Amino acid sequence: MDFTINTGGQAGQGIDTIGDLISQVFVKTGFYVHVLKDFESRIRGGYNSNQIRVSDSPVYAASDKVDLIIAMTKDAIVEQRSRLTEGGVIIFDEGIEFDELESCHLSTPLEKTAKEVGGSTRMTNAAALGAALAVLQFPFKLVENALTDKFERKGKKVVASNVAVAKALYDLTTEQFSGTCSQNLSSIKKGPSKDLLFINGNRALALGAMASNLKWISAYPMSPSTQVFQDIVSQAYKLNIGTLQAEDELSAITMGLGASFAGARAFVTTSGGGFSLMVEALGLAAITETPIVIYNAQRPGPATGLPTRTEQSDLLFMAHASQGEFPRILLAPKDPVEGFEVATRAFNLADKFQVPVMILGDQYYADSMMNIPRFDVTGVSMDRGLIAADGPDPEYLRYKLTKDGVSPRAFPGDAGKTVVHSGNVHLESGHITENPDLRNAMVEKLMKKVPHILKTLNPPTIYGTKIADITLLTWGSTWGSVYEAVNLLNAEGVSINQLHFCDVYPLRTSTLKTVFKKAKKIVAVEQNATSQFARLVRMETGLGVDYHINKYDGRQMTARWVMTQLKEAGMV
Amino acid sequence: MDFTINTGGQAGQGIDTIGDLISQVFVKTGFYVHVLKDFESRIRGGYNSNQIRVSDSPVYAASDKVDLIIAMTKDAIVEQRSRLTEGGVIIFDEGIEFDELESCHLSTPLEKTAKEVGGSTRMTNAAALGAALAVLQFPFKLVENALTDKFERKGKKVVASNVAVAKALYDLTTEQFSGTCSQNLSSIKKGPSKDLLFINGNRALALGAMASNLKWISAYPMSPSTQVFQDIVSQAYKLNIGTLQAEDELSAITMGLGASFAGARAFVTTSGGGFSLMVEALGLAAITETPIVIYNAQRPGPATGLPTRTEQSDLLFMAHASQGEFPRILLAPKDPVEGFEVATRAFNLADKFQVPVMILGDQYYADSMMNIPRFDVTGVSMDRGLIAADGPDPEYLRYKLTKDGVSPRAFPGDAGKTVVHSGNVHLESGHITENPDLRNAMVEKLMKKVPHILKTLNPPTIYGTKIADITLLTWGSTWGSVYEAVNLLNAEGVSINQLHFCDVYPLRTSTLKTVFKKAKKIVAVEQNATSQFARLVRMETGLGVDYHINKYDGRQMTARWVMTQLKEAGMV
Amino acid sequence: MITVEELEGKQAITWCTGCGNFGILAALKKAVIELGVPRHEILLVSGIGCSSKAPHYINLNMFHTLHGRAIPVATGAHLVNPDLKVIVNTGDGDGLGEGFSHYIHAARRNVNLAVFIHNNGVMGLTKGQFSPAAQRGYVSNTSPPPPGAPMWPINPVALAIAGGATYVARGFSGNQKDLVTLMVEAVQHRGFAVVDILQPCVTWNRKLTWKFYNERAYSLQEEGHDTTNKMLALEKSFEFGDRIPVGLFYRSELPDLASGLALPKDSRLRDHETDRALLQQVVNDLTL
Amino acid sequence: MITVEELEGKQAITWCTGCGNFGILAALKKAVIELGVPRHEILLVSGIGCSSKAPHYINLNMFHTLHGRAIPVATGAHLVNPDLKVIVNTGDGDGLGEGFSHYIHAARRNVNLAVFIHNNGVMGLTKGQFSPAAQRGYVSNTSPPPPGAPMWPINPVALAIAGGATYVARGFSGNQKDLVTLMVEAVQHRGFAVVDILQPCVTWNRKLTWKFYNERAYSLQEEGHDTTNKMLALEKSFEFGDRIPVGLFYRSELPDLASGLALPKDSRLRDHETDRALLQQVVNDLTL
Ligand SMILES: Cc1ncc(C[n+]2csc(CCOP(=O)(O)OP(=O)(O)O)c2C)c(N)n1
Ligand SMILES: Cc1ncc(C[n+]2csc(CCOP(=O)(O)OP(=O)(O)O)c2C)c(N)n1
Ligand code: SF4
Ligand code: SF4
Ligand SMILES: [Mg+2]
Ligand SMILES: [Mg+2]
Repeated sequence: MDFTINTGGQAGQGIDTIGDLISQVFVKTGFYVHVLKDFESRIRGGYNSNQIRVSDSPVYAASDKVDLIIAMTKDAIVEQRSRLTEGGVIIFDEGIEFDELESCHLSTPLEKTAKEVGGSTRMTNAAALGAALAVLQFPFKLVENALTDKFERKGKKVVASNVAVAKALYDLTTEQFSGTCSQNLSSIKKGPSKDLLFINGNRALALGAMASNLKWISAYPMSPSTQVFQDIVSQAYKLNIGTLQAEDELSAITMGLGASFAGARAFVTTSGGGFSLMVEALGLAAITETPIVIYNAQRPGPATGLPTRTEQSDLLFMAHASQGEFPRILLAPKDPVEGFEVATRAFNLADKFQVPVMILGDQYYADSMMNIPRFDVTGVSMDRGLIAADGPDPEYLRYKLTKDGVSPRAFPGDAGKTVVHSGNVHLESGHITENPDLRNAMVEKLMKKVPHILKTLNPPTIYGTKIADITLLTWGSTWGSVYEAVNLLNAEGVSINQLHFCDVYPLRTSTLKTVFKKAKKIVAVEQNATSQFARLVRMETGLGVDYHINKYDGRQMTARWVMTQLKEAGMV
Repeated sequence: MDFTINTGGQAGQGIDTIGDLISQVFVKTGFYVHVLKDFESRIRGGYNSNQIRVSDSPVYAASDKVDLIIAMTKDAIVEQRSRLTEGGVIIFDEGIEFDELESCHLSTPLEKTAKEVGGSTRMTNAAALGAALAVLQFPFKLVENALTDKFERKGKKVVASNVAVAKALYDLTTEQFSGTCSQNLSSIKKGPSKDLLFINGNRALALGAMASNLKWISAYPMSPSTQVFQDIVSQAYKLNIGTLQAEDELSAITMGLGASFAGARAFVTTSGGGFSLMVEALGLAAITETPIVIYNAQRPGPATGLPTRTEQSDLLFMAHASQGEFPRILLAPKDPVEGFEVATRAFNLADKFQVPVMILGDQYYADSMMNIPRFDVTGVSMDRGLIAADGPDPEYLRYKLTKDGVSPRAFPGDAGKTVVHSGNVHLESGHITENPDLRNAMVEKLMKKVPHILKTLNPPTIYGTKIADITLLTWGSTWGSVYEAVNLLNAEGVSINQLHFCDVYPLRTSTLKTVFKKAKKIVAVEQNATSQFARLVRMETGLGVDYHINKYDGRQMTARWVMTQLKEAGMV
Repeated sequence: MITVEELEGKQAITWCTGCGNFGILAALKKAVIELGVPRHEILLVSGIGCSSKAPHYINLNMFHTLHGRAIPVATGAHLVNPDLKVIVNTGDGDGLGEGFSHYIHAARRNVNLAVFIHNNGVMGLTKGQFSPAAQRGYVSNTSPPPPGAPMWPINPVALAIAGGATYVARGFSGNQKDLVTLMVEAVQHRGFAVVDILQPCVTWNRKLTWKFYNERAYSLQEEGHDTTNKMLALEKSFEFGDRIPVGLFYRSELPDLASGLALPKDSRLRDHETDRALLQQVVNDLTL
Repeated sequence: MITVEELEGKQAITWCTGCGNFGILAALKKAVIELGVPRHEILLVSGIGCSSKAPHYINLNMFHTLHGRAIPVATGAHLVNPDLKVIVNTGDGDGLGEGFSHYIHAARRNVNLAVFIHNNGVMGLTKGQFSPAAQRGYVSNTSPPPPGAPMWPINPVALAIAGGATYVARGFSGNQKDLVTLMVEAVQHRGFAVVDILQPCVTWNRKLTWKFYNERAYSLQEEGHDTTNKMLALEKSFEFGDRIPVGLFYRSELPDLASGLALPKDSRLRDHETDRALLQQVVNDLTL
């Protein structure tokens, strides 16, 4: 079983609420659910949708087919109709003027019932839920449970009204709907799986950061990153975390550096435009060896671009950002599971090597949701790296030259030590120097860290057979779609596998070199226009790929889209 | 004849004035002169020097030997002594406590004479000049001319006093100096060569920009770029140029974009840290297709680094700066001659392709001086690119989709047209769209420009024989040292040449590929730690170099240094 | 004269129903008509935010720039073509947060711009976080209770006056007539002119509502406020409680920035050609 | 108590002979001694400029950051360890130009910092260009005559008061005694404290000289100025001619930023460990 529901309408019509309710019903009955959020950069109106894919086996990406459309506006029909599968159904409010009715269409009084039965058009969500689940012949009890969970906090009355509205539509639909949906879930058996988190990439990062004993976050709101900051702010009082909305990104990151300098693990979150404003401070972090973790939830650029859409187009920028030369680490989690793990690694790496660590997400990674195993935060281990021994040390040198380039940290406030940081080239003490030999020594100090970093980073993963005729090269959030494409193609008998990177910079190259040697064709699949990762690979290894697949319209690629590209190119 | 004078002392002691005076004397007598400026990031004190290399054939770089040291402080002796050639001379004020006197040392009353004869210690410069030229047995008349030129504006009395001071020291030295300098210029023959400019890279850029009808510059001071802004400001009233010192670099570049949008050729000048702050606006220039020329006078980073030193370490940063993907042009002039030409090309390229054009200089390029043929500004041609036809056009589309991606520009204020720029993804009209097909079209519009740009850019130049065993790969300001090294090695019978790039991005690759194929060994020589240009080459072509020579102590490499590196590596 | 039809925006409005931006847009259209200058001589420059979308909804030259950078972009355009009437549409997040430094530096330079702050006390477009102009204690996603926003709001009127702006006013989206007047005056004023516009955000801001302002706003002009008295203007600028003054706080006449730059006297930089012969002389003077 | 010897800087001073920064450094040393807190509990944070080198010349914890960013770096450090006395050394280019926005936002947040502006009216380290605090008409390499600097100077005192700072003073490098007092008070004050310090730059600034200030500076306190009156303080802040007021302009007591954040009550963020069991509950609550 693998089917997709799309619920669409205007921003402000509660599309997310319907999406949440429907998702919850399926998550709670033990299905695997993947939700894609598609919305415009506006607060009300326009066309937004939630695409909910449900399956009895794990799903890792969005679909490009829809089995059930729940439309709150005409746009929501028009935009999705071409994707409707045979046997698919469209449910929409009777208020929508839409003349081309077909048997699979269900025009029904969502708003009217909400008002009449529930007393408020705000319950149109519940009505839509009732109608949808009736079409799917899903037991009503489950609808009731979902509504109870969702509205419990608002009191029994709210729950009751919502259930009543849903029931009314459920019954009405059961009675009236003449078509049959391709999906019939009347005999659903799965039990509740209490232990799955239903979560998006942003939230996974926030939890990972908090599990890593993050004690400071300063940020300036920017889609699609803002939720990470908001999630942490919402727990700040419970967990005692310093959080501050800064006046701009220049301030956000430099506050973070001050916080880190003073001893706290610090995090700043932003998107590409905000990261652009952080570039100078990135260099300050580097030369002062102040650990910092930066999250860039990428979106299509340049400049304001498409604020609520997705792209992987800041990789080379982040790998080279800021004047001068210094080590840095770039990690690009493939999904929320990896996001949590990446966050915890990021803070450890930053402290261990005293370098900036950057996490590259994107709007798809950030906003799309899936159910995954519950995180165990108590199991997260913390490595604060080299800390100077306690006690007075009048000779303490913040930038002591060591074999591996890492010097013991002390913090201002440590009794008996004076801690000196400077963004100028400095002596071991931290004070300014212009001496050429010391300049050389300090450059080499920074660069020495790279081989150690490389050893600590994870190698890429090969998905599918170790050796295949075609290897798809991927990184970050496109993993899911490509992974599914590989599986589907394997099922078709194609010899194809996937070489996927989470740890993208500095680049571990040995697996890569082996795979490049063995595969007949390497195809880079990226959600950008210029194949940035393939370019990075060539910069690092001289190895080129044979073919490029690029998507840059701001909408995440699907498995079918990837397959179509490969087929059209005659690759498979 | 090829000899070098080093005049050193504290900042504020008029080291630059002595340097200027000495250089002038030689320039005026028709010699080729190259001056290297070496100074600390402070206003008074410390140790600064001018290294003046004089030759009867053209010189393109600094030397690492010194024939005559004029020291105003003890540091100025200590710092240079190891470079003194056999037969070299050190002149210093008798006030300096220095015990290890040798016959080549001339301790003489510079300050005292200045005060007694000229009435002010400020004339110590003239005294030093007199002493130096006496050691070189240079006709005194020439000293007199130089002082007259320099102080003419301050009145006859000042000239006379300076001449008197110089004469006193000249005579005293002629009388007292027991050593003999390796250089004897008593029978100098060269006539005055009135038509040479004695100029540094910054000034060449300023002149090139003004010759290109630059009408707007906004900048925020930052070493080593500031002179370009100051030079243009100093001519603003004469030439009617809009100039404004902004409150920061974010403002400087966005003012420039406003100016360009309104129809003026606009320029912004900065160094790496300031460029970091301009990164977001670079993307705005790109997506709104607003032409802009940006100069980054590089210095060693990261962060504040070494503010008054040199490095070529912002190349990959600038090639990838800002979120998203877009075309841009990077030009790195090798010297003031090329700097003037690059400036004029930069403005034409920016207008023609409606893209940001960036000029990469560095402190060495910016500050070091040489005499070069006089610029002919009247010969500079201006190409403002595609401009919309005059007259009303209510249907005017700023971003009309065209075959080559370039759309006709109009400016706000043009009667009968409405001009709409937006940093969001836009329609042809300039208004916002989130439509995926239009997004694709607009990305492709930008990317289409690249092949046309590439055709317009200059290919690299091969210096030396077309084919050689060893090819040194260089870009920008390291040209001169490497060029001289190649010549010297050729003279030693080594088969070596130089493949040099001024137009560094996008990268023209055909010559490069040929050379890489033919040479036995390719050696990248760069003034940075990570061989950024070699990395860029590998990213673009997959071709790697065989050996890397890197200097990153903030001091420009010399020909001898390059040769030593090659020899130590067993390459030659 | 420009007609309302000519100003009809080329883009469908994306604001929420009931948003205070509609009143500002309506007033802007009226002001543009009242100004009586040709349509092509007006330029709107905006940053990023709900407010900064305004230029798309009125058919005029426009540059929708980056978050916080409208003022410097406007400055560059103005100086290159001083014939343009340059208007900045900015939000409180945009102009008083991300771009605040530019605001004060433009004020002290007395750049001839009219800056309209769509002040709704929130970052609307990013979903309602507290903005620099949010009241202390304001509850939002990034300022949860307790204590809500743990800081005082920025005061754009007081800071503009202290910064050197030469026309400083407050308007209210709900008071069209006065708002139009202030807009027209601000554009006509030679120098840096600010209109801080109270603009209810009906979606996010439950405090600074239509009702809130309707109950509190009063006209400075009706109370005979002396707009030439800087100290009085400053005093009034701190009044923001049961009574909120609206109208012109302060105005003075001082040289603007353009008058201190090397702009051509008889033409505009955009059309000016550098005299190459003069420049050649500069070059020649550099030869020794 | 800290001794002068302990404060002896580890780096040779690079300022020009006669520079006003010497007086500020001397006063800072005295103030630090007078404060009577352990040496390791003091932190100096600076931007970039001649002035911003000051922390290298006194033996204390320090962070020499980027041009314009001293205040946010200081803010982060302070909130993570509120036991530190955090002092910012900034120049007028650094703090009032590149970093001006942070200045006002820190003021309205009432961050518990002491900000010392080494105000010399020029950008010293980059060779004397006019700075935001330069007087109108000031001649420099980037403001040649006529007309010199074509804009009015920024007023850090007026803007700090209008911005919400709770301790706003002006000191003079030439008046050690009062400067030390103001510094000590600024550090001890809980909230955002500013001391705008008149600092002659003997190399570049031929207008704002020792003589200029010696002839004009007078003490507010000696004239019995009421430091609780905001309007009076503002009025005084605009006085900058034949007479230049020095001393404390304005002081008030208001909650500082730290008191409004979720900082641990009994420890400092730097030492605090998140209760993982509590966090696990947050995670568990997310399971359905
Ligand atoms: C550099 C940068 N940072 C953050 C953002 C995200 N962003 C877009 S609009 C906005 C806030 C807008 O607030 P305001 O100016 O008050 O406008 P409003 O929507 O309230 O009218 C922010 C933070 C951005 N676009 N660019
Ligand atoms: C981003 C950036 N822009 C410009 C500079 C160059 N810069 C260094 S110091 C300085 C001005 C300093 O002026 P001020 O703060 O007044 O310090 P002063 O030297 O006068 O004490 C500038 C512009 C820089 N370091 N970083
Ligand atoms: S979110 Fe607020 S400011 Fe934005 S359009 Fe809606 S009501 Fe207006
Ligand atoms: S340049 Fe001015 S501010 Fe800088 S050290 Fe010298 S006198 Fe002081
Ligand atoms: Mg707002
Ligand atoms: Mg200064």
